[in-house]
Amino acid sequence: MAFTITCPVCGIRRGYEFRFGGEDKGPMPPEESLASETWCEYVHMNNCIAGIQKEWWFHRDGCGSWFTIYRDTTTNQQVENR
Amino acid sequence: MKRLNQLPTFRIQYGKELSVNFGQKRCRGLEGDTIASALYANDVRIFGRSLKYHRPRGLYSLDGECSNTMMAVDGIPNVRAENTPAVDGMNIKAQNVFGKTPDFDMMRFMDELSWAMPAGFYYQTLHKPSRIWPLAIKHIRKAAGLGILSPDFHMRGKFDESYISTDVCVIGGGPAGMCAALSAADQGLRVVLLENRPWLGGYFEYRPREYQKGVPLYQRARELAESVGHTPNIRTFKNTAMIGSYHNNLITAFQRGNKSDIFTERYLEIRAGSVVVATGCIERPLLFENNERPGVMQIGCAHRLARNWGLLPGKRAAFSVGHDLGLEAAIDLADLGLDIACVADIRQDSYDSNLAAELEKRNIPFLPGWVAIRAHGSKTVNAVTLSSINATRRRKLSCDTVVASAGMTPVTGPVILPGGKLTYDNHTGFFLPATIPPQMHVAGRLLGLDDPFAIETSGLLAGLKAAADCGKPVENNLKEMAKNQATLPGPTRGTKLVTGPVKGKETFICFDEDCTLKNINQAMHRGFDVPELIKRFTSAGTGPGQGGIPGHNLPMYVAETGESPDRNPKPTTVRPPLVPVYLATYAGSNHDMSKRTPMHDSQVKAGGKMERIGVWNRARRFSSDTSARKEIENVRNNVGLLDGSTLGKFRIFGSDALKALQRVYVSDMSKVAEGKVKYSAMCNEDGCLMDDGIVVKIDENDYYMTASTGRAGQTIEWIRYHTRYDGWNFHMVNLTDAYGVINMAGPNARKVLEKVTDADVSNEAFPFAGYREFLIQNMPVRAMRLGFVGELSYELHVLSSYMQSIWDLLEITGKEFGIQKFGLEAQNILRMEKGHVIIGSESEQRTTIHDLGLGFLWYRNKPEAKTVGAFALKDTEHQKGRLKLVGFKMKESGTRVPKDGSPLVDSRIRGYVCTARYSWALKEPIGMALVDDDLCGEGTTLNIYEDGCKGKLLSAKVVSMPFYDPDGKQMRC
Amino acid sequence: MRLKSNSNINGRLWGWDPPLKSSYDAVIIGGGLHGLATAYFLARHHGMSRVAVIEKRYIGFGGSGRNTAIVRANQRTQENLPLYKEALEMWPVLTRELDFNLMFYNCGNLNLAHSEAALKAMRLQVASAQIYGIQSQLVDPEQCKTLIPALDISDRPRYPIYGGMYHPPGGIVRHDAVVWGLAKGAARKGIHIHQGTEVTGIGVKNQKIVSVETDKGKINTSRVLNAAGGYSAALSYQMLGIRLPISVLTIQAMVTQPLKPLLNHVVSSGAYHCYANQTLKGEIATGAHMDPWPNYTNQSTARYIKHQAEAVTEFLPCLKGVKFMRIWGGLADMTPDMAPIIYGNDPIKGYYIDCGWGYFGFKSCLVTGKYMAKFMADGTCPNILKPFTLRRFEQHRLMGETAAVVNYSPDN
Amino acid sequence: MTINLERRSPVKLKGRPVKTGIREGRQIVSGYAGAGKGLHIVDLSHFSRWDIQDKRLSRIQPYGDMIPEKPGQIFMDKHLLMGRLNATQAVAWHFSELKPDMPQTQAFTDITDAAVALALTGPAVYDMAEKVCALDLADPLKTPPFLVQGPFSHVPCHLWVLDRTDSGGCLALTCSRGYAHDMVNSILEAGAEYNVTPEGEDIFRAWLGWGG
Repeated sequence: MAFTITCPVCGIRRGYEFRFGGEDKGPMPPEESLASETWCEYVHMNNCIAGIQKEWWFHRDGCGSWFTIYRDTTTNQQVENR
Repeated sequence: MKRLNQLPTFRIQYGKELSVNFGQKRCRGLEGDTIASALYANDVRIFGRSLKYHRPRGLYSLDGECSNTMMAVDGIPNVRAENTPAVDGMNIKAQNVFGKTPDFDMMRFMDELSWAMPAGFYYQTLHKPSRIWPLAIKHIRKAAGLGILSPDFHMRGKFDESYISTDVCVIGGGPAGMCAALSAADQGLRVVLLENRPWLGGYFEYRPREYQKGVPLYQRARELAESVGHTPNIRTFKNTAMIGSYHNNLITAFQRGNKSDIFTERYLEIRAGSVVVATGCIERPLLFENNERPGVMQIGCAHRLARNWGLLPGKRAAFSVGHDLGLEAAIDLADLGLDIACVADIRQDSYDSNLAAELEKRNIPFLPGWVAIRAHGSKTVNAVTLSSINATRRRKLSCDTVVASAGMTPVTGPVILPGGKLTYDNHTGFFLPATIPPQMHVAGRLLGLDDPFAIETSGLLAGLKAAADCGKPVENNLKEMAKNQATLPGPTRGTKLVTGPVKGKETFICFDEDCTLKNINQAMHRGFDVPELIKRFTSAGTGPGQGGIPGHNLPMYVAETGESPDRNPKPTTVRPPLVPVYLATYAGSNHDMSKRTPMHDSQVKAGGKMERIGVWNRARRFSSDTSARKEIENVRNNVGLLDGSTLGKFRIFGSDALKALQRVYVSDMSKVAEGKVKYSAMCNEDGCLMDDGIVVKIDENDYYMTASTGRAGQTIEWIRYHTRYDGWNFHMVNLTDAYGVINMAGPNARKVLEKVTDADVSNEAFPFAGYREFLIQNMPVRAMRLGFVGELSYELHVLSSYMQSIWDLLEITGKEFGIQKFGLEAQNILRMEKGHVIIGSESEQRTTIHDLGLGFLWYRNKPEAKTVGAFALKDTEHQKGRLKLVGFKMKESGTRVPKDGSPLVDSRIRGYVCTARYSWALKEPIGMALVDDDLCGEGTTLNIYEDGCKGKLLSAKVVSMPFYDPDGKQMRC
Repeated sequence: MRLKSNSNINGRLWGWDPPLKSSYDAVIIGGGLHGLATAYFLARHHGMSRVAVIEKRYIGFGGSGRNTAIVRANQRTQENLPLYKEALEMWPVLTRELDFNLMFYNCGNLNLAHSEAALKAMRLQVASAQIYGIQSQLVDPEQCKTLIPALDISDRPRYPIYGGMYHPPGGIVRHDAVVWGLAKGAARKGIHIHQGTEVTGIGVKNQKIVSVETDKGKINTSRVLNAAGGYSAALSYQMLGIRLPISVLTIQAMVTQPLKPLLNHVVSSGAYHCYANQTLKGEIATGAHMDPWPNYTNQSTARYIKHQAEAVTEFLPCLKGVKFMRIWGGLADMTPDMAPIIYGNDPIKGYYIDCGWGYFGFKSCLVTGKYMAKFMADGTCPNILKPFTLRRFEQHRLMGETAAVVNYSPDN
Repeated sequence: MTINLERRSPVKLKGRPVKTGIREGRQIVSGYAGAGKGLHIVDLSHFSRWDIQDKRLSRIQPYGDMIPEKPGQIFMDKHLLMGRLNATQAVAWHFSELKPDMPQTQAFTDITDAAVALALTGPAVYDMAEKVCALDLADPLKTPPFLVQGPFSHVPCHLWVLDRTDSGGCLALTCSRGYAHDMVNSILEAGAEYNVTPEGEDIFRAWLGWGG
């Protein structure tokens, strides 16, 4: 499959120019209130949605920005939004 | 055999002769011949032997759906003779033959044993008793496989690649494809047209049938090809097989080079705004007993043999067909001189009555409602038995050729691969695209069209649709064209018959895997009731031709037998590549991109043994002595020079630069002072060591930092990732390649430096851990005093363009002080003597900085920064049961150095040696190991198990680190 | 020619489609190798045959039918070694037990090292295997060449060969045969295999499993095994809200046209990220690379068939003269430390997890099925499976199965 | 002790230089003997380049020239190219013979030595590029000059599409300096069928109308 991503700076590019940066989980919760379990939920656990998810990508071979997109994991296609 | 007189459809050139060697036989051919046509002209009928039963196999389709004509050509196995041009002097061999020629194969008795090999027989036999299985494997391996590839085979030729962007990509250079290309190009778009054959024209190209008054189809094909050739915005790729199609209109293909091309084969990746699939049809094989005996061939094969290559397929032919093309071919071949015994047609009616009349005019018996049920002849066909479909009547006719074809089957791979779905269409009997991926259109014969005008119009229409995808305002043209199309004949009603009244024991549904109807029945009896599973169980459709032969018939047959829970025929999966492709072609240019430091050439010249370290090439050592003793001792005694240019170097600045540093480094980066270097580490969320390096404050909110060689490529990405929610104002510049790094280390280092700079580099003016900027001659240098190798050392960061010159200057200047180059191996031992860690060598993915004894770097009182890894560092600070890094020496003197990677054992594995070397400074072996934390106390015995030691363990004891100069006097002096 | 429907029910390998009962002692989600093996051993060793295997497609549709069937026992850590050792010993045993030839082809595996660092890593692996009584040895480049004459051991390749790790007991197994053999064995013992059946929900009461809902009806049960392969993490989160440290990636493999014997061993290379072996049919099977982002498609990509050709012809240059014939993809459920997650009864009693196998699901299926069955029958985790606990991630105790950082997340 | 501190380009082109000179310690080739009529490869690594980064780039006006507004745009004036990379970053490239002084504000970093810089000029530039680069540099909807950040022969590059005609054009590219050797090789290999030959910087200047 030929996966493409629309980079906010560079436009539509081949997926291989980018690095996947994980599901979007929001900023790291404050350390003081963290238990090991909640830390682990944030750091290691994934929703693994078979469907549309919001996620981070890095334009490694291009402009070097991190950004989020929505992607349908069942088709591996970027989609407009949820 | 004699060729026909010149025809306008010929692809051969009389007068231009060539010859190829077929085994011992020398075969004469003509320019334009394929290997198969050249051999056929020399009366070769058996091209090879089948996989399992060693049945003779011959020319069948000319389109490459089966492995019948796969031969070894000049040492390359599995070359399809039927579409490979003959080249003068080629050496050709038949495959899977045990004997001198494929006419006599010593394994032909296998055919008589087919009863012993029911579908899936491997699974159900050969394991009882269990000792026979290993023996069976040997025989299975020997019998399996077709071609022979020598382990030292060298593929000749040039293979490269091209990445093409276009607006419209048209797959198939037949009439529909050409029309689509022309209509899209007419809109001013960039068009790419792909055609597998060496010429355009497809289904029209060889046929003399009238297109318009006075214009035969082949002439029309040439007219269209000429228009295409004259259209500058159409790039036509002939000899180009489309092999893959993917989401977002990525099409892959490969082109076979002509004599004038610089490439043998070229891999193509085409990204198009819109795709038109006009791949047409291949023929659906007719299934009957011995339906693959040499002499049995499809309509197009027989017809094109005569029309393109001037070869009549035989002397006397019987036809058993299910499509008007068969009738047309019979008429034309009869006119060209072939004796036609009869034409049986599956169809009772719905054939073209004009064609039937033409047959009658030529006294050719026409038998509607009849079908072939058996070909006779042990090596090649000598007769055929025909039967009425209802099995009430039979006839046996002698003939040397059976032209057999059940109908047509569309080539839909390009639509299915990117996610198109097929459904069975009752009118055409085809699996037709029900859903087509976005920006993809289909045209021509694959829709079931046969009328020339309808085909061309469908192409024009698809071209306009593609133009619309590319944003062209073509609504009106589209409407008009659709109106035109509606006035023309639609899809032809297709035949559905898979097989006449046959038993099926010798009826081959898949040639490549020698799979018969009987085998399919056996699989269904075992409970494999969907085509996809039957395919797996019987191997049908998994051979070199993939689904080409059984792809249509298998699901039809399964649905017909009623064994399947689902009565709707379901096509089996199609997978890329749609045409088999050399690995050489896929590999293409295979550019190897790696990085060289500014010192590369001179390091190589000096005898540097270069190694690939990540993306870089680096010198491991400068002599054949793997211990690098001289280099090491010279650093300890005099002074050495190391090329450290691969070190990552970055500028980070802006009002929030410090915040970013606080986030990613574990230390308190607010303590970075001007004129000083600060060493720190980066961890991941698990507190594990990811990188270490130094940070220097150049100015307010302006820092210079280093990263290890392996991490430099990801440093900016990492820092931006961990600040991505913050919106902080800071900027980074990757200066890794801008500066070369010279590590000048050894007791004489200062003496050398003093001579090349006017700056005060005394220990007082430039102490350990200091950072200075000064000039060497006129050149600015960033200098740091670091202690990685444990001696007085200066790390000089110089502009890359100057590096070679400055290095040369240091070498010339340092000559009197014994200066010499050193490489990575020497550095590895020198740093180990100091107990310094190399990431990946002394650490694993799960090793925290606590485990490495680097916990002191962590500053815990900056929670506002959310230091990456801080939580885990807190959690693991006193955690038990972790692997910790320790230093060790051998218990008894004289013990040799244990090998890197050797485990430490008692009743179980307790850790392993990370690095161990003989220390020339300490005159004994030393090492670093990761061990269970209960073993890390000084003096603890470590038992080292070496690969192949047969239980004889080496004994070591834990000692404190650093091994060399524990007080650090050498590097601070 | 027409076959009569249901003409030969006794000849069928795994019986007829059984009716879905309203209650089973255990429900296994996923008709792949791990699910079928667990079902088989539940019946064989623990007398539990009131067990349903629920499969959305057909058995072996997922990773079970899409792997390249390499088996070996030379893992890196002592937590893994005993498990894989036993796994390797089970192929001939099960062939006999199931009376179905799993076609274990004991050709041995050669793993190439292309750097000093790789040799060091192999030394640990080889010695660890030897300590656990598993045959494994280091070999030099010339010995590599003797084992695989097609190897290029010159300085030409971008990553020259420094040596290798030879593991004679390994080999390949016919993966479809294992699926069908286990299904046959399980069905003969009364296990119900429900193909074309989709799990739509899992019922929980008081932190205990009570039922499984399917599109064909509801099943009351107190035990559920999540052995859904690539879909296990999605299923766990969607149906029970339990998230797993898994990323689902598509792994691809491909085969060439069949050749007469050329490779007599499985050969693999870490630096090129590539393995190659010759199947009993004569095809050269190769693969290993994956697109480094999660997705649930089984589609292959243009990039990786090309990559694979580039990689494999670097160390086996003669393969330039053979043609790729077929490429396919399957899902791999990858964990951050490349070791599986085997867990149960926490936080929901009766909920068992067997997933996260990544590359290793095929070679481990029989032995995991055996111990997983014991786990489900007894309710307590057998020692051999304990290291694979889900809790290791919050305890900062990743397993050391891969020394290197797994490269599909930004955390490398 | 002193020696002549020569500055070296990362690029070594095979060919006989006919017009050479020394500029800031560097040997500069203005022309090569036997440079054909076909495609030319030119070493531009010695021309000075600055990285410019600031939260509000618009306030930075080196030499009064406006930095182009949108990523991918190029400002082109006599002996100066400025390309916009993203919201906060731009590159300036000077082709004047004497190196200008870089403004001493924090926004500027001299990155001349960080990259190898090459120009490809003449016929078939974009046909050659197609063989190593999957980006659509010949997109008729984009009018040169424009700047693309993306992979060229697998290496992340800044691709300066400066000119494009029916018969060819002028493409300049920069990538990490360490890749110089392999990048040049890859271009020479891909360009062989278009008779690529080394040329001096004059041809690049001529192409952009900057004179010799």
